[in-house]
Amino acid sequence: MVKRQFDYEQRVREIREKLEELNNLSSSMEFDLSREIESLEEKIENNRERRYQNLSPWEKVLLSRHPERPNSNDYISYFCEEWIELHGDRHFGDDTSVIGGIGRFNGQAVTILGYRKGKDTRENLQFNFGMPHPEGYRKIRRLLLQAEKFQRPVITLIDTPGAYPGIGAEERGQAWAISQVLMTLSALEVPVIAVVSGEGGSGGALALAVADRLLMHSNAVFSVASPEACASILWKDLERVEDMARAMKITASDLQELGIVDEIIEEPLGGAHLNFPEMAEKLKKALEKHLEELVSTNRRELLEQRYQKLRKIGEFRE
Amino acid sequence: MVKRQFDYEQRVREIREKLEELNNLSSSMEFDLSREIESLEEKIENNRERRYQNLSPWEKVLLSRHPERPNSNDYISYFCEEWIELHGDRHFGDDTSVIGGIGRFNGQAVTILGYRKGKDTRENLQFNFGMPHPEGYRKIRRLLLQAEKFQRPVITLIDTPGAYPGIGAEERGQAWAISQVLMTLSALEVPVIAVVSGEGGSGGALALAVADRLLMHSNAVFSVASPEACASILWKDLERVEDMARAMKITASDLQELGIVDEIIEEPLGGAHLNFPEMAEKLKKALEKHLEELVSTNRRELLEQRYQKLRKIGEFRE
Amino acid sequence: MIKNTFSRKKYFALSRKMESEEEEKRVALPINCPSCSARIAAEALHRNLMVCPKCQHHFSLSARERIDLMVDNGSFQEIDAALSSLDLLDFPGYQEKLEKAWEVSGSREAIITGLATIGGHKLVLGVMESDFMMASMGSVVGEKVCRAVEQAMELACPLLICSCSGGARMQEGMVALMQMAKTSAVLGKFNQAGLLYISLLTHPTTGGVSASFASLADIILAEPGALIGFAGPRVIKQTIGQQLPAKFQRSEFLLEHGMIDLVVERSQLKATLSSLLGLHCGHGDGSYARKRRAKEPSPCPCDGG
Amino acid sequence: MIKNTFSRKKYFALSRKMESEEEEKRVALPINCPSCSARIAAEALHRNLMVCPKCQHHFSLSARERIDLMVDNGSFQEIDAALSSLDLLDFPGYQEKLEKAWEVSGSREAIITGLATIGGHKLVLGVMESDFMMASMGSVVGEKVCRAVEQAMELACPLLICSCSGGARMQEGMVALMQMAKTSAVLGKFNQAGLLYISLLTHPTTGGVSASFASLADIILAEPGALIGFAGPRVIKQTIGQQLPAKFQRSEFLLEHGMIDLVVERSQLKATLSSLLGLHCGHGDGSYARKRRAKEPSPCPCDGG
Ligand SMILES: [Zn+2]
Ligand SMILES: [Zn+2]
Repeated sequence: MVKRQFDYEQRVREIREKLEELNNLSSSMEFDLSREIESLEEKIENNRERRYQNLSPWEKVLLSRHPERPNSNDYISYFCEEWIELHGDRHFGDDTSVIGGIGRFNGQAVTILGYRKGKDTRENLQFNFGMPHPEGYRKIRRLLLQAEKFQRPVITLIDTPGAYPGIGAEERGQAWAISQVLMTLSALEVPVIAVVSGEGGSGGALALAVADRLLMHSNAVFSVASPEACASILWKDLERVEDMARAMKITASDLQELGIVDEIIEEPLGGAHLNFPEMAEKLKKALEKHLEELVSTNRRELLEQRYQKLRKIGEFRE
Repeated sequence: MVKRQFDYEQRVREIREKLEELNNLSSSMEFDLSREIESLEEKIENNRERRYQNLSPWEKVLLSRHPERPNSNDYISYFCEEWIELHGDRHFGDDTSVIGGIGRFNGQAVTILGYRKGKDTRENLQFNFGMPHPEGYRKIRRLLLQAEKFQRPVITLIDTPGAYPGIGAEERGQAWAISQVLMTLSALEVPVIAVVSGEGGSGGALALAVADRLLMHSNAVFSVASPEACASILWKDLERVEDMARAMKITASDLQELGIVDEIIEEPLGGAHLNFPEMAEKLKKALEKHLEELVSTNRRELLEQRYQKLRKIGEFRE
Repeated sequence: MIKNTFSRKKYFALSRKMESEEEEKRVALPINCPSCSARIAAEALHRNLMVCPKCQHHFSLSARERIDLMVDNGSFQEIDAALSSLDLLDFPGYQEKLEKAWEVSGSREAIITGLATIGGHKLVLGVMESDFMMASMGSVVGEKVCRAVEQAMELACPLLICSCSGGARMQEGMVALMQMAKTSAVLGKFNQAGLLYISLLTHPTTGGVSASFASLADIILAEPGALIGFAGPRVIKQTIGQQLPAKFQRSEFLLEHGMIDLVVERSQLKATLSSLLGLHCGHGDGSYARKRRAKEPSPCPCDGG
Repeated sequence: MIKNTFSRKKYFALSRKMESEEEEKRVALPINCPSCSARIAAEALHRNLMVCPKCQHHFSLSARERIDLMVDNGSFQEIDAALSSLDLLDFPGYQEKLEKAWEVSGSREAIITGLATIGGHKLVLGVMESDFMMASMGSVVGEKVCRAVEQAMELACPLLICSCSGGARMQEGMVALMQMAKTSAVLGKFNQAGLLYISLLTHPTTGGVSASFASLADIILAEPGALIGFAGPRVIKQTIGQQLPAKFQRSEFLLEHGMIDLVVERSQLKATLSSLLGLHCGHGDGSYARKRRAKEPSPCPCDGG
């Protein structure tokens, strides 16, 4: 049976509860088990560390989709002393699965754009599970061009299952909207830093990943299509999704090796959601460092480097 | 009673039919009435000429809305040896009340954009009575930017009651779409010639009238709002629409005096629809002349002239 | 053109002292909220920035009231105050209407423009005056908007226009309509110059103003519940022969349909503007915009003042 | 990724002589139209450019067939023919699939690129090969598209790409997905250079190809009835749990929704392309484009050849 959710922490919690009960019982009966319990605690912690160092790609998929995983709203609130969300594509609608606006990051005005997942059913419905319609991509493009006009660096946050596959989305040109963002970002005349903070699903996620630097959380994934889709299309066997997740090379370390990801942001033990302040602070430091580098690069050089970075991707025989 | 359609020609036709009947009767009865009839014919023709030289503004409104009046399709077919219509706004839909494409005009590639009215009920429904939705204005803007990219001069044909006042049109940002066209045209880096060939109704018509040269058919009208709307809003009296049409200064000669129209294209006796080839040929000659002038103007000067022309419009006390 | 949407009583300037006993008495009369029918003491309404404390209905403000509400105290310097309309078409009754508007509104035209600071940030400001012929746009409104834009370009500072308008002024015919093109052209230059333009849409903004300078901004704000659109709701209802959806053409509806950036309550307006201006003026250390400016000198206008 | 939409028999090159008896025999067999079920003699179908004479169903063409159909006789010169895929992720089964595709399609990859003339107009051409792994985009497709764009920039001539694709090639993982960004970037440069790019969408064009180079053209044409979209219809049906509208995601539907310029029947394709190229090459006397070129010399590529 393939695991469909990441329940390791749940089981750790259960064991700890049992230990607690044991401890209570033993103290009421005047045994002293504290040394044994301490040693057990240590074992558990060691096991946890080993466990998280050896997560399988599929487990990372599950972790990246964890319902408690910090979302774009969380990071933006942590990063920005000042933040004004801006809305709308000026054509059709305001897509709530995309958040965009201007913030003050470390004293500097930046444009931040991100896909936005919810954390409970209500939020998930409100944000359409983080799956944009064309108007989301058009809001992105509008705010990118505005960032360029006002010479604001851009930070993007990527965490989406992908673009929404629906009738309206196709009617209103999902493919057209995504391609325009790709082209706009490839030549945008300000620094762009992209962060894959959770699930990077397919072309719909890629739209925000064309950047001078691509950072990635250590448990995040980024894939050409979901492992489920690939397993059922290529192997006609959804049960082999774990193998597929491995074969597709979708983890941060795989993608760093492939030259796609520039830096991995190490998550706290157990994942980003177990210690959000630590996670956010690490990411903030990394963003500061890259921003400083990019801001001091001259514009022509910046664009040429981004272009060459994109132009070189791919391997073939000639 | 205010006249609601231009029926003068109808009445001339009826008189001529009577004359014809008279002629037939008299010849069968062997009277010779040919001299009298000839003289009557002459009188009719003289009356027609006087009549058309003295059309009231409201009669011109009616003439400009004549169901047989040549539409953009007619002019484009007459002008272009080669023509490819292009469709769509790349966002939402293809608005059939706007025609746009690339044609070869006098050997030269040009972009032509026009509002499009139908000539019968079926066509009127098909083209939404020449009243664009936002997607029409967005198609216009797309094709304008394309004309600029490929350095093609632009010719526009204006004949519309105005932008469509409907729910969808407002939902999708009619005001936004029109304002974008105004701004784009004001700085478009190619020559632009606009022609008011029929009804120029309000801001929805204005979108195609921002140009280096504004030509206008002698019986066309161009107004801030329809005389009907103005009469009922300002005077609460729809019956005074004839006076309103006069007060509003909406005819080609009024607008030439106000410095808004650059050249009047004289229509054949009875209106453009009574002799389309003559009308089209006259317009073509005028377009050729202006195009030649504008094409040989250097680009900076062209833009500066257009800007100053717009910037100066208005009269006030300081 | 929208009719009757402007029908409101005149209240009083928010920061000016009452000058006569008569005015004091008028102020004292309670006011009925047109939205929830609550009777509100004038003082309470005043303290609440002319927003109904019960239902948050935003009462219309005169241009002067709005300026007082938004800008730093005493910072407003009017420009082009003398510009005034002519009856250029010899249009029946226009001269009389103008004279009445001068009297009723206390303004020379349907827009007031000038320089001011908001939260310390220098800017050029235009505020439309609903009491002046339903803030319709004729030659003077077009010209004053253009001059305000040019002034902002000269000072290299942001531009803020608060719109409300029934559309182009019919009594000036096509010359009024062409102000749409004229203001759009000058805003095209402003945009090219890389400067910030914020548009605030207030109740109601329709017709030629909505389809020209009011919607050509980098950032578009709207007051809650404002009617905003190209065609007026009555015309639409007549044309399509059916009821309009609830909240149709209101600020919140437009936000949902992607046309505006934010709906801002009046109590938050100054703070929001101040924050937006600050985020665009590059005072922060390490700002990319500032870095670039250091190399290509073009100092931030707020540095001096 | 779209499955099974590519299932078609191989027909024959439109302008090449049949080389063996076996091929002659195969050609002679009548073919069932998948749309109207009519039995059509292979010869008749061939004469009709692989379009069903009864219902106008456009049969898929191989890349070579399409090139023969569109370009001036004998004008095609292939470039980058040797570029060939690597199993860069060590992905189970990919090497075997590639080997099979080489055999089945007779091509080294899912796109053929080269120089040609159409109606005398020089251009760079890319045609995707549906028989090669459902014309999915991996490193080689991305690279060949980029090189074709660069070639067209070097020659300052127009670019035409005929797309059909199931999307990014899963077996190359993220490297395949990134080809969307790579091709979009190089087309950004092409657009900046002011050159003409025409995209022809054929059945089916979906996924990563539709959301990158295929929709970034100045002019977008489509063959009748072609399935075009980002998400595949099966995925959409699964997600929303309801039937899809008739003609959903077909060329005619997209035309109505404003996404493409024209639906062009195969019989009109060459004439339409030729006309579009002519209207963009500025050969006519008095052309504004030509006038400008005379001052800023950058001769029309067709002048020489
Ligand atoms: Zn109230
Ligand atoms: Zn058939």
